[in-house]
Amino acid sequence: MEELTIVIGGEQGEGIESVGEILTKVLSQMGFSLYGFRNFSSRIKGGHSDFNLRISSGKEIYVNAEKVNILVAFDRASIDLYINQMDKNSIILYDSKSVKSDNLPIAPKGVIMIEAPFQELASELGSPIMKNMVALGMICALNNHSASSFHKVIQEQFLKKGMKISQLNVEAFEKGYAFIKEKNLFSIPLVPAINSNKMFLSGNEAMVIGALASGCRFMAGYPITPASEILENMINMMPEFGGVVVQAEDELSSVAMSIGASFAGTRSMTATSGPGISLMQEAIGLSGAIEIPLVIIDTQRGGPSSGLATKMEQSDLTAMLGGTHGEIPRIIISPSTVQEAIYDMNTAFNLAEKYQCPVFIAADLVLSTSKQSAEILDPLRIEMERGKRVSDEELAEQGKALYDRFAFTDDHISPRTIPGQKFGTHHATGIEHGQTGHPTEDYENRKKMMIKRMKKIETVTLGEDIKAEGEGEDLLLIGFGSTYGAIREACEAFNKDGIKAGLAHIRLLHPFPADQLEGMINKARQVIVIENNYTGQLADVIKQHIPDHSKIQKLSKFDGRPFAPSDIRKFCKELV
Amino acid sequence: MEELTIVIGGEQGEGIESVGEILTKVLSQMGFSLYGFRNFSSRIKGGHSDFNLRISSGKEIYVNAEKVNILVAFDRASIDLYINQMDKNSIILYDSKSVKSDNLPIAPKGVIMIEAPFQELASELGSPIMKNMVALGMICALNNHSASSFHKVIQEQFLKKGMKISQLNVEAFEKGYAFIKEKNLFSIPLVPAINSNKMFLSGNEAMVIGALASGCRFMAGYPITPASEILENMINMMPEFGGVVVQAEDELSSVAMSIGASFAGTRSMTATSGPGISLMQEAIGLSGAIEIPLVIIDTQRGGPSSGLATKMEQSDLTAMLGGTHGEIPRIIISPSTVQEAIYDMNTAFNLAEKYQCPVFIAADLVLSTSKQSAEILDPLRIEMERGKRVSDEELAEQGKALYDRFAFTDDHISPRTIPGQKFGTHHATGIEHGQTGHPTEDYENRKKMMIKRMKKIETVTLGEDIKAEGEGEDLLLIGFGSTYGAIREACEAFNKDGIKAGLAHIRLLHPFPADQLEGMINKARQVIVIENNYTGQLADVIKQHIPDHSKIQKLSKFDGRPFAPSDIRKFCKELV
Amino acid sequence: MSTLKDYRMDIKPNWCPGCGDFSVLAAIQKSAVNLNIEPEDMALISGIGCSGRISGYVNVYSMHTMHGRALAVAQGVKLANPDLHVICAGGDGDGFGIGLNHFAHAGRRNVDITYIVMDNQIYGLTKGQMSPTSPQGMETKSSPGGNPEQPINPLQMALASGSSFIAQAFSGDLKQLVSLIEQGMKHKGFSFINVFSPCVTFNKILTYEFFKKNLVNLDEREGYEPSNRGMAFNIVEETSSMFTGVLYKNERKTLTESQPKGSGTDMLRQGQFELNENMKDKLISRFI
Amino acid sequence: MSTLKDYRMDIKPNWCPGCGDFSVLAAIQKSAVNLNIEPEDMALISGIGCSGRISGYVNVYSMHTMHGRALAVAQGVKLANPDLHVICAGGDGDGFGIGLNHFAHAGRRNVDITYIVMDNQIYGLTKGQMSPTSPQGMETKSSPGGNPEQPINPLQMALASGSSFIAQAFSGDLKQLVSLIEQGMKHKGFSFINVFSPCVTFNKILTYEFFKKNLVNLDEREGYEPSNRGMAFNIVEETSSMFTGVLYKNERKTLTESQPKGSGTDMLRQGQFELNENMKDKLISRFI
Ligand SMILES: Cc1ncc(C[n+]2csc(CCOP(=O)(O)OP(=O)(O)O)c2C)c(N)n1
Ligand SMILES: Cc1ncc(C[n+]2csc(CCOP(=O)(O)OP(=O)(O)O)c2C)c(N)n1
Ligand code: SF4
Ligand code: SF4
Ligand SMILES: [Mg+2]
Ligand SMILES: [Mg+2]
Repeated sequence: MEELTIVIGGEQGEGIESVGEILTKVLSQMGFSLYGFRNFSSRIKGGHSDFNLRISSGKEIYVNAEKVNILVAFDRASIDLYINQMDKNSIILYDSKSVKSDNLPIAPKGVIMIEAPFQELASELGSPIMKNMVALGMICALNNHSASSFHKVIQEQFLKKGMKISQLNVEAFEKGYAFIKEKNLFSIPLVPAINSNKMFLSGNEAMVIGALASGCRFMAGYPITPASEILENMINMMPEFGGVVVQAEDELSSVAMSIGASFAGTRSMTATSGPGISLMQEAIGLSGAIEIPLVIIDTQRGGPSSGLATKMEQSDLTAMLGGTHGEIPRIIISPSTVQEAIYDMNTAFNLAEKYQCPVFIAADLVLSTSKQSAEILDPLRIEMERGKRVSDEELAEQGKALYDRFAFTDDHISPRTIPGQKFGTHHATGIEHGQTGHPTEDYENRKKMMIKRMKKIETVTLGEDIKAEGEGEDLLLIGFGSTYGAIREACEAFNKDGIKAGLAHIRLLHPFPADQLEGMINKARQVIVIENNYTGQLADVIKQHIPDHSKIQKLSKFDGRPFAPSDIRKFCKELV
Repeated sequence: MEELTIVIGGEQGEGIESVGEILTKVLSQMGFSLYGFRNFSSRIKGGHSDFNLRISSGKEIYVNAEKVNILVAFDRASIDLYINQMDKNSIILYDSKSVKSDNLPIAPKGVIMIEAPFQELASELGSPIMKNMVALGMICALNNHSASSFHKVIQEQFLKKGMKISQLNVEAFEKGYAFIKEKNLFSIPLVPAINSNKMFLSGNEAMVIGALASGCRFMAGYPITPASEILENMINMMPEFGGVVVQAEDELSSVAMSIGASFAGTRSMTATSGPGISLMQEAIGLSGAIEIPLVIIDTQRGGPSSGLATKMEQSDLTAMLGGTHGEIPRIIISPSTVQEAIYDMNTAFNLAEKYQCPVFIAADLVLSTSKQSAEILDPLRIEMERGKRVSDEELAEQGKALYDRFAFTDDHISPRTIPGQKFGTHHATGIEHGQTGHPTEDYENRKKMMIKRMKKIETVTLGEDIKAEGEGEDLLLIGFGSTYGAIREACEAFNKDGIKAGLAHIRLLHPFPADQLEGMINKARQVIVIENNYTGQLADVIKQHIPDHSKIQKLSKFDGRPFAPSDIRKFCKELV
Repeated sequence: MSTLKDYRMDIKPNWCPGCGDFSVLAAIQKSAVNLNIEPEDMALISGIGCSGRISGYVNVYSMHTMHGRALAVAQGVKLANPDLHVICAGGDGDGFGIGLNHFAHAGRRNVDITYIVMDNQIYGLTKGQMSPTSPQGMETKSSPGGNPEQPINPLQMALASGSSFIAQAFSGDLKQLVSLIEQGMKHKGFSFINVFSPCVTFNKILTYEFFKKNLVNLDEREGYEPSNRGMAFNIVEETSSMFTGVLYKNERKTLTESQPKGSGTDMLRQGQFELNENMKDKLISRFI
Repeated sequence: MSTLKDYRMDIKPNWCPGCGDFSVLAAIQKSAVNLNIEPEDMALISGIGCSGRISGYVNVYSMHTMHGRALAVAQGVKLANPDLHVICAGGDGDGFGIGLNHFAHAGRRNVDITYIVMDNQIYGLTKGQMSPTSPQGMETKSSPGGNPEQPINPLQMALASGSSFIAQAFSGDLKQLVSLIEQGMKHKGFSFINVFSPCVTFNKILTYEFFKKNLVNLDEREGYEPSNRGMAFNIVEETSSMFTGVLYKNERKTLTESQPKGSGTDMLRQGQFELNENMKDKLISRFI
């Protein structure tokens, strides 16, 4: 097969994570493209959890498949949850100990359901918790992978627990492997991968390496699902890069600290989710008013209020666009894949310093927490543009007491000085101010300063502000963020059916690339804006910018689950 | 004359306030319609300040005039600021002591400039600070008012300082009066008023009496210009109404306290301006999510950040509309006159309890701080609709352990119980919840709850959601808030010129009365949205709702000053 | 007469087995019964965290609010209806991290509510980051090299900011916990009870065993006078906060009692909202 | 060698004549000169209020931030560039009302900055409402019947939350004010100086005269040892906070010093941002 999907499910704490880690590491090294998503129940401990891994030999994938080929069930919930998603010619392996075989649902046609002695075989080695490695062995055998490539990785994984345990785990793996090979009942071999070695990481991890690679040397954050991982990874990795990370007392503080660090000349950021964005609104306004770079990651989750903290939503767009009082320049970038997330961080830091304003990374829960394959970080793609600065020499030449930090210029951007630079001292205030930064209520100055701040960002571009694919004469599908994977696959399916579908995925949400999109919309017969929220926030933004928008339809999903390609196909079919 | 404008200017602390109070009290009692605006410099003490009072015998007025008929100048700045606004046949009286008469600007044609012995005459009575009463006497004489109607009010005003001082002030007034009568050089008599006794008060004061009249018995607030007056007036007046007002430690607390009080069953509110709205965003989301009534006044001022705290702007619309993370129901009402502000508070409390959601009063600095004539409070116009409640008897009958506080109903509104009611206990959480209020992640429930919350407000109406005047075939002028006065007068001027102009002033900003407005826009040849902000926030909202909005143009003013009718006329003339 | 049954409900807490918060839940229910409060006369307001979930497990009027803002909400509830018995509850992050400001101001205002913090020295709900009470050097998910910060001392903070009743309890001693909550609720004014409530999942340092070994009981200490602020401050130093019992207690006017004449009185209780002519005159007199 | 002239600028403060904040402005400038700091090496971060305007009147790198958040901004500045001398300044409302949480956490974190509060016991900029340090009973624009709340005690709060240098000064005594600011700036760690800085326009109770009459000078008090937390707490009680001088002082590791190895060191200082192969390997090793 060219691709397949494996799900491993059980109670939290049954070692599902390790199976996932080893499996994905080996497959990554083999060059497969992967997409993995971990489903949690909201309980801290206990409760069902599963890892859904899609594996592709060639094609890049950005969404889970809707059909499952191999289900490993350590608990009954796994079967109930996935039985209706089993592909024809698929297999369910359920644990003979922990899943009672009477009273099981009847397997759909073509689905083989096998009682598997995960725990039994592990117990034979003295430790039932090694059932996860038994399961890994079975998976490996079912896919016809060579067992040897797994040995090394298993050993590495358990080395910290000692040689003996490490070896036992390899044995457990072998037992599972042999079980399938002996039975010889079934196999789902994968076509060898055509790509070379890749990274496999979550969006959150991608943003961390993107930030550190781009010279981010300060972060202040406050834990919040699903952004905590960013803070934790930064704390873990920052010491090697010489910077500082602070867990602040709240988001009011974390964003303010980040602004302070940025004022001091460091590349700095903060990361949060829904409630944190609400609390940061005042400081976001300050950053805009005093023209200090600031990078803010919002890993959007289910709202409003505490909402659905562990579920998917894209409902903070209006908050990012206009949540602070008054009006400021700001930039909003939306990565749609893990790969993009890395380099978007680089763009974000460059734009923040170039345009001296807050830059949002509008991530979402699925992008942040799903793991995807990505090209290995390429230092050549990391650029450092630190914006308009003034050298110490130039300053010495000017030798003025008060530096014109907010000077009016042709491109509306004023050169910055950094604390420590002689003759660069200046005042920065959120009150309306003149060119030296000192407060003034002069009407003409106010007008000019507002225009300066608001106009400067009009030239912002990511290069590719809209990711366009397909023709889109019949149907144009518009979205942003992690829905890209589902939209792309829906699009491909339409094209197969002879419908000229295309997609326009918005990468730069603000300033909005209206002209470009208008052309695409005008060409299309039907236009659907697809979003994980209730009101259709992106659609409303588009409507502001497109003078005749009667054609635009909204497809909203707000039950906490991401879009599947079939959601989109179903909606469009009902239209046509 | 049918109307005229008087400006009294000087250093802060020169008694301008008392002149204004006495003058407006007497004129109000005479039935004149008034509009007064106090201009401050941003200094705490000292600096120029003036009171600009427009007086009309018949027509209601909602904006300052652009021409001045009588200028009383205690300082030189008053002359410099107003000389170019003097009407033909107008008079400037400047103090012979404090304004040097050499080096004065040359009066425009038709403007009489007189050195007036304000201070001198007052000094004759032993106290130069009474110069303000001398000036009042002169104004009174110039207008041919009978002096006697002023005596009583002056006496009342100064009674707290003792009989003697009170009498001296009357004498000072008489001296001023006599000075003009003796000179007999000029008079600007006003046509007697046709209306009966009115109130004269600021928008802030109007909102306070509206709130108290509507049964608001709790407020928590935090001082901020220009909303502090609301808090202060509530603190002053609340004891007589038995409620409680708290000055909280910050806006995070003030809004949260208000939510708590509302949960306890009291009508409660908070009031703030720009930065406070930013800080309240998280709690606003909670109020929406747990369906607790909440009234929030935003007296918009110049943004962003600390911005122009004492200047006019209408730039918090996007923050009110979408500033909290996630999506909630909310209602936004925009009073455009002081009179409306009173009853809009009543509507706000009724809608908040009926729809169980946050209701914003989108006021602005000019509405909040200008003083206007208004009909005397009419108790018959105050309604009390406390929304869906359950009686103790009904509860006893149901006798359930867990009350279905968030029950699904036909109109999406669930009956509320109040702490203290037996069998009404329930849980309210910002996490997504089921009908009893307890958290659940069930997908179907989530969908239904979102729909319930978001759909319930679709039926909201103020009765008059858009205030429409004039025909508007040639030109439709759209605005919100205090710009009404300027737009109306521009409209009238257009009509006089034979242009069929009309206005559509949006009173209900959310949910947006799109259908009604679309009809009006379709009928008009040109449409201009007039706002005190940079981006055209209302225009952008309209564009979302009107499928073909190519016709819409934006007229923005963001230098901190309110619109004058001539701003609008000038802009439109350039268009035509 | 209310019974424990009235306060219970059919919902299973989603806490980990062994979590200290179970005791606090039981203690609140028991105290309310002991004090003979009817469930409908009680409001339980909580913050966000594992601990914050507690308000969903007691059958009273309950509200699960925002991270750090529960005390502000609770003050609003009490001031608007002084007849209600108001308990506020939350975690150490909720109360001493993001919410510390409201803690200090509620204390000095002396609003008559009882504030119970389930102090597990960790962020439980977000899975194990350090909290403002995590000891210096403690390894957590967000301090893999050891917490670089000195912790906050909630008891001294409460003293400094003017709380009129301050106590500390331990989830492992239900009897004292119930007694302290009862005392707190009976106290007229702001009462604060810090409860060592172990997080068995993420805090492997400050465990039941640790507390059992280290806690001293102030209530049993001879000569300790919980009415002297200086003495209270010093005993916290001396015991390194490792004590249970009443640390400080001193009645003074509550905020409701010190309202201006007229405010917060019967008119508020009776919900007299309708506008009459007398009220109208009061409203307009200044403006005509 | 910097001189006073270097720190001054051509802008006239918009404070009322006689406002206590003028002294604080002069004292900051003087201290910086005395300590021989170059203007470009100093960052002055302020909050919002009359007092907050101070950052616009000193010719250094200055930032006038948000109401209540200046300390958070200042911590960010210092942590990002430990070579800068960072002063944070604001009012009593700014620091002890809306901003109290950051005050407590900056104190326990011991970030090496100097925090100066111009405590006039009133909200000056918003024209005279009560502040968290207004005495109980004081009549203000927002407490016409007298402040119903007990004020916060900033000194005890600072002690409780772990500030390592705590002092109090008076605008009417410039010499001591300068000396205390100097000591604060020299102190390694978080230093807090509360300055009684009368608001001549809105506070008619706590005036220059009042302070002159009531303040005692701790620096001159024999036997007072500013290194004992308990003693410090008690002296605040004893004097009803009416003292000037150093209340408490005790050096401990700053947050910069207790960072994990590698953090906040030369690499940060040298702004080594460019990505090299070594860094790249560190970044990707976990993901391949
Ligand atoms: C404004 C905001 N920031 C962050 C969060 C995420 N969050 C939820 S609970 C919590 C801390 C939990 O710790 P604690 O208060 O000690 O409670 P515990 O879970 O330990 O009982 C955090 C950071 C949030 N809900 N809201
Ligand atoms: C978030 C926010 N809320 C309210 C305000 C309004 N405000 C400005 S200064 C101030 C208080 C001033 O008092 P204080 O901090 O004591 O400073 P002072 O003016 O007395 O020096 C307030 C409430 C604001 N700017 N921002
Ligand atoms: S994570 Fe800790 S605090 Fe949360 S429920 Fe589990 S044991 Fe309790
Ligand atoms: S109002 Fe008070 S604090 Fe503000 S400048 Fe004037 S005297 Fe100073
Ligand atoms: Mg905790
Ligand atoms: Mg103050």
